[in-house]
Amino acid sequence: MITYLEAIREAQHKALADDPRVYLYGQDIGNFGGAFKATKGLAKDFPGRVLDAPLSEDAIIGSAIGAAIDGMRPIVEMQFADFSTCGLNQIINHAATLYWRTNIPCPIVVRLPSGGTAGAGPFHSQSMEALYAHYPGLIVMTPATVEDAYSMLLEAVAIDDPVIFCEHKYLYYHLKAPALPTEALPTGKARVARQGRDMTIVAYSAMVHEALACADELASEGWQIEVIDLRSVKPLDTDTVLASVARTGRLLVVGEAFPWGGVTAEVIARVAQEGFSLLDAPPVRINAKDTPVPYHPNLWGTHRPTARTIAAEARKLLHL
Amino acid sequence: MITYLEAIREAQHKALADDPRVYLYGQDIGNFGGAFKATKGLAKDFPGRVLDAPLSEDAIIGSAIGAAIDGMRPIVEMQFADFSTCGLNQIINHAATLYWRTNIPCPIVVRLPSGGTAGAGPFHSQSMEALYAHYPGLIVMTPATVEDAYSMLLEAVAIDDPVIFCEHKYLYYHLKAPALPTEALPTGKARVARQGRDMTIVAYSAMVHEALACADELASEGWQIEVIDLRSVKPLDTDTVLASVARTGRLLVVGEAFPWGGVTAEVIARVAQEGFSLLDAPPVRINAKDTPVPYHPNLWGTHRPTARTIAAEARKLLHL
Amino acid sequence: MSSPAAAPTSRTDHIQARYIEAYRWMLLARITEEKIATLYRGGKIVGGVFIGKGQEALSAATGMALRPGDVFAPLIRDQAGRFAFGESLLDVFRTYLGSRLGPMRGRDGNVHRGRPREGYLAMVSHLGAMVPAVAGVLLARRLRGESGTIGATCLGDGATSTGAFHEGLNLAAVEKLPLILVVANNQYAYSTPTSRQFVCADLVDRAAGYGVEGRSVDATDLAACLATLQEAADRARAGHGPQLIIASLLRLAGHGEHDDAGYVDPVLKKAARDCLTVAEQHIIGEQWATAADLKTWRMEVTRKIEDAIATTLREPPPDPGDEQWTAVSTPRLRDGFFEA
Amino acid sequence: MSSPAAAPTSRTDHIQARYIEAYRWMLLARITEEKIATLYRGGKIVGGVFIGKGQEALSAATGMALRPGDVFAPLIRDQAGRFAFGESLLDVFRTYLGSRLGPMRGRDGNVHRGRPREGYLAMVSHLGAMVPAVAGVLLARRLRGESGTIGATCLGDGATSTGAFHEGLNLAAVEKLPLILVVANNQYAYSTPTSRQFVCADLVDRAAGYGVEGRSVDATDLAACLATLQEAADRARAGHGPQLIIASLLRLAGHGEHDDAGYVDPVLKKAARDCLTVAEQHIIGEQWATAADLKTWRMEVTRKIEDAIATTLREPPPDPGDEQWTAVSTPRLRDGFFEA
Ligand SMILES: Cc1ncc(C[n+]2csc(CCOP(=O)(O)OP(=O)(O)O)c2C)c(N)n1
Ligand SMILES: Cc1ncc(C[n+]2csc(CCOP(=O)(O)OP(=O)(O)O)c2C)c(N)n1
Ligand SMILES: [Mg+2]
Ligand SMILES: [Mg+2]
Repeated sequence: MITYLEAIREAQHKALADDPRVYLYGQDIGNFGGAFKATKGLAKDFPGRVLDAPLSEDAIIGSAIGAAIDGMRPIVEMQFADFSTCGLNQIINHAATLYWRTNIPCPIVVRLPSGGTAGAGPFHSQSMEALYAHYPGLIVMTPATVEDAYSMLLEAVAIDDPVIFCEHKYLYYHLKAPALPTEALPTGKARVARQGRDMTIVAYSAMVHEALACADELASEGWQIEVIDLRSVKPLDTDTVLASVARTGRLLVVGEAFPWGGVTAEVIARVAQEGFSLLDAPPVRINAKDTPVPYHPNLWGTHRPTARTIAAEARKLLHL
Repeated sequence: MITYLEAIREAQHKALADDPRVYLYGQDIGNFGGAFKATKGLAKDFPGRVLDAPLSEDAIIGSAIGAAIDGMRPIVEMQFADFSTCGLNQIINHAATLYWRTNIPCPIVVRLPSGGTAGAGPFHSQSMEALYAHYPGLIVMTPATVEDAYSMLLEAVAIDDPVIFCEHKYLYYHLKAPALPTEALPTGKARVARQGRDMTIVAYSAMVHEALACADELASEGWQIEVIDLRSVKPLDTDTVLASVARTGRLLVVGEAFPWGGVTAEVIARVAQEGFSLLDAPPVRINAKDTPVPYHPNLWGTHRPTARTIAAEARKLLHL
Repeated sequence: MSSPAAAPTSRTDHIQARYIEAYRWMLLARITEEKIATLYRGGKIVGGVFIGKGQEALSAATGMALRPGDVFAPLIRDQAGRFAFGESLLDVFRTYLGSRLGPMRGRDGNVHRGRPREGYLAMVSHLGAMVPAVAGVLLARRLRGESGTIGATCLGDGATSTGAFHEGLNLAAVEKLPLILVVANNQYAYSTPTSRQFVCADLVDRAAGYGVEGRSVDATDLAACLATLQEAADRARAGHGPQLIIASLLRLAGHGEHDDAGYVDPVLKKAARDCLTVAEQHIIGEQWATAADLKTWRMEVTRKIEDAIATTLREPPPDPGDEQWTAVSTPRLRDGFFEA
Repeated sequence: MSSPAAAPTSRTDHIQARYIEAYRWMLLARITEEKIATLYRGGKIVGGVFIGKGQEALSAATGMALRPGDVFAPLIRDQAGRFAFGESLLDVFRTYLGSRLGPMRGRDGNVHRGRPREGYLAMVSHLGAMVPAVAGVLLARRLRGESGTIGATCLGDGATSTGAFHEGLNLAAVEKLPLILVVANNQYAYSTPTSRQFVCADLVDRAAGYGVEGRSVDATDLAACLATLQEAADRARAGHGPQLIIASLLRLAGHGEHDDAGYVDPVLKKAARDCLTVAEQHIIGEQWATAADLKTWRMEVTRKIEDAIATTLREPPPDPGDEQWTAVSTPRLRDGFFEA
């Protein structure tokens, strides 16, 4: 069995092995193998290509942009997604604008260990996909499965545009698959994670698993819930969502990020505008609460959406 | 006649005069009076309370937070909204979380000269309201009128929470009013800027004026368009929007920011969820295009929504 | 704030009293953190535990250089300084154990605690961020015409690489604020050795570049720490502007309790001194106390800690049901998210 | 890239040839920017105009210290260096006038231009941001085992206060990259005097804090600039790591052409030297050329500039209709926003 985290390491191993333009840069990612061990062993296998960076997020990203301009394919690790705020200027104003301004693409990958885990608190739990997806020029990936963690990271390296790779810390060890995939859906295509005809739940990253658990629970009550895994939130595969809503007539969108704006609002805005007539009931969204992510597990468990809270909303929606 | 820009200066003058806790901090805001002259004369009128800052957005905001903790009411000017990315970490991770974490509020005001003007290009034109509104703990104001520029800035200073004050550079000199207001709607309440019964256009900041111009144009074709000025995007006055949609059955939402996520998505998501049955047609949104803001006026004029492009969409929607 | 000591009768007495006081803060911190580590290993603490083992002398000296009314923004390895500045044992355990009665009410945890209204700022994780914040408090006082108070904040060698450190220290220098910036060069930032962090001959060489006063100190030598920090505090209070202190030591623990610090250079490890042991030897050598006294102090401290833990463990955890789920302090400005 | 000069027969000849070459880049820049300012006043340029008047010697010397294959990230006052590094007049005017045939195709304007694939990076406005970017290019070359090339970027006194400057220079120092960081201390950041920007005795004192080599130069003295920049380039190329150059001058224009610079201290103004005048006096004094020669050069340059302007003014502006409205280079990854 291979975990989500191991898949990320394996993808980086393969990228380093296959492409001499790839190098890894980030805090403690060298011999130490990274705060989460996502680069374990890579410094040894690829001497001189896995570099420990100073505690300088802005310079880390900025240097990766320069290297990309000079033909490299850097993969940058932020120790936690939350710290990317210190490198955000380079991401949104430099990397994201480069191709549009100069016609030169900026193939960097920024790995963001994202999302909440028990006890991690306000500064080690954030989901930043909405921030980055808002900005023109960035690709924002949010893999929910071991297979996607692997294949999408490889694709991220191959893509000429800057990719924000939101990997979910909660899935690192929890999620396991029998083997690495040999083929994959391309980025930009959502996946029907479970088929159903009574309602569509759209989710991404860790929330896909809450949605699937909710669907299980509702199945025992006789409901067939379709679950869509967006896989990437920019580009966002509106067509697959619309096709599902066309089948089910009901839409629930779940995200772990803060409620104002973000992925859930974007999905609902698209479906409301493009698929209004497909909806038999108001679209519903569930997000985290509108506070920083709490430290204590009691609070954290309530702050984020869970299978239970999703199911409660889903039942209401099914009865509308 | 008083301009939008003068109203901002007058509000700061009044805040300094009325409250000894207020001081101003930012680049070139002292004797020079600021890049846009929003603090002209204030250093002279309030010696020692209008301070030129070094070229350090992170430290500017960070120091304002410290001062606010110690009982002051700093008003910070970012030279352009775009440069607030360099102080964003302090805004979203420190100012925004302080009250929730420690029970101590953080009464800072960050003034963001926002939005596009001809020839300003990708780094002096951004609208950043969506970025900040996403984060719990911030109030995000987007005044569209001279009166609101004045009264909302005064309210921003009075509010105990951190306020992101998005003032629009395009309105600075263009917009004039006969006098400063003596009373005002409180922040959190949207304003019906024009009454109508055929369609609701929701807008904020400079786009209110494009929406009003569009409404004029459509009036000559016999349509009565209602225009809602959100005034603040967080909190967002869903009730006023819903009440309007209840009257008109049709919703068009206009924003100057990038299309993915943001205010227009948030408004549509709320109306779709809470007011689904009020809609007689799909809600429609119009945003800037999904590229950086272009430099050349030819491109810029097409990149942002205008009365003309809004009217084109509105006509389609009216005929649905 | 330093606990009140009897008025010293002579300079030597004063030095002795300060040393002993500092030692007791160090001891309290060391045992507190040992207990926290034990609780962590026992699964009683969710989230990370980061301790200041080896850094207590520097930290205690920092806390003791401050007076009531001063400002302190400690960092992750500053338990001793937090105590010296006045933090209660209950605040510590209530935060680590997530009691709803603690200052952070379970909303934030471990080292992210403070009482900002009492001049004790609550750090955010983003390293360097507290530097301009303390400067801002001091600026506020200058603007109000208040003088006499100073501020201190702490950083590691790694954090000197942040833009926030640079901007914050420079701003404080421009405003000539009474800020003490204590850099604990403990040789590693997590696993990263200083050679990957900076290549200046000595971090204290940075002082000149900001136009601030800089001094170096051996952080394993409590007497040196006390003298250096006191001098820095006096200079700051006297209007000489920011004081940059570069203190050297080796971190004697993992980055956090999850980390076995296997990457630490054995040569450094071998040469390392533990400031607490050094202080004990000094106290005994100077005959300021006997080995038996030290044992008694340790027992006293341990009992107090155990009491605080016992109290805290009986306290209720936060209840999501009566939590106010809002980050905005102004009720009328809370955004109306419909219930999910 | 420096224009090829005839092989010098002696060291003096070489110095003379370099000086004259630099002067001609300076002259080209000065007159180009005068024309741009005129176009601006005539309403032909939308957006800001920021010129390098007084800074041409430093900038030309920077551009000339670089060779083909090197990297250059100029800033707002670097027209002379841009020319010396190889920028064409057409690129300049096409950008300022928004021709669709220019390197920025009307998408970005004025000083925000470059040809990144040719080692000529296109600055973003956020000051300091180009420092780590140039470092990254140099790191890339190191990783590929390429040596011999160096990089340079420029900043003002104000930009030294950014976190990006600090992080970028420190990173370059840690990696010992061949980066030349030219700081033009022109006494003001927009209206802000250096006294509100830093309080170190001399900005060159920062070098020690990063462990890099630092040198100061009078930016109004072309010979000194050429020597200093050449030496820095040689040191960087020889593997001595980053070179911090602090150059002093007074900005002889407003921050931008909209700014009358009324805030500039009259004492500074009075003492200020114009590097172009100084260079002309030097050339005539050394009898390297006559006043008549200088006049001829000026006429030649002016004609070239006028030709470039005339050409550009005939070129089409960008057409929103055939603009590709996407910031993503990979067609299949363009997000499907329905047409508005
Ligand atoms: C801006 C930022 N980036 C990354 C981190 C993650 N992080 C937490 S502690 C740490 C190492 C800090 O090292 P140092 O400053 O030397 O302090 P020490 O732990 O040695 O006391 C890192 C990288 C952070 N907290 N903030
Ligand atoms: C991060 C950032 N903040 C603010 C600005 C706005 N700004 C543009 S130029 C300038 C002054 C720059 O001064 P200096 O670095 O001394 O360069 P000079 O203009 O004197 O050449 C400022 C504040 C900016 N470009 N970037
Ligand atoms: Mg350290
Ligand atoms: Mg300057």
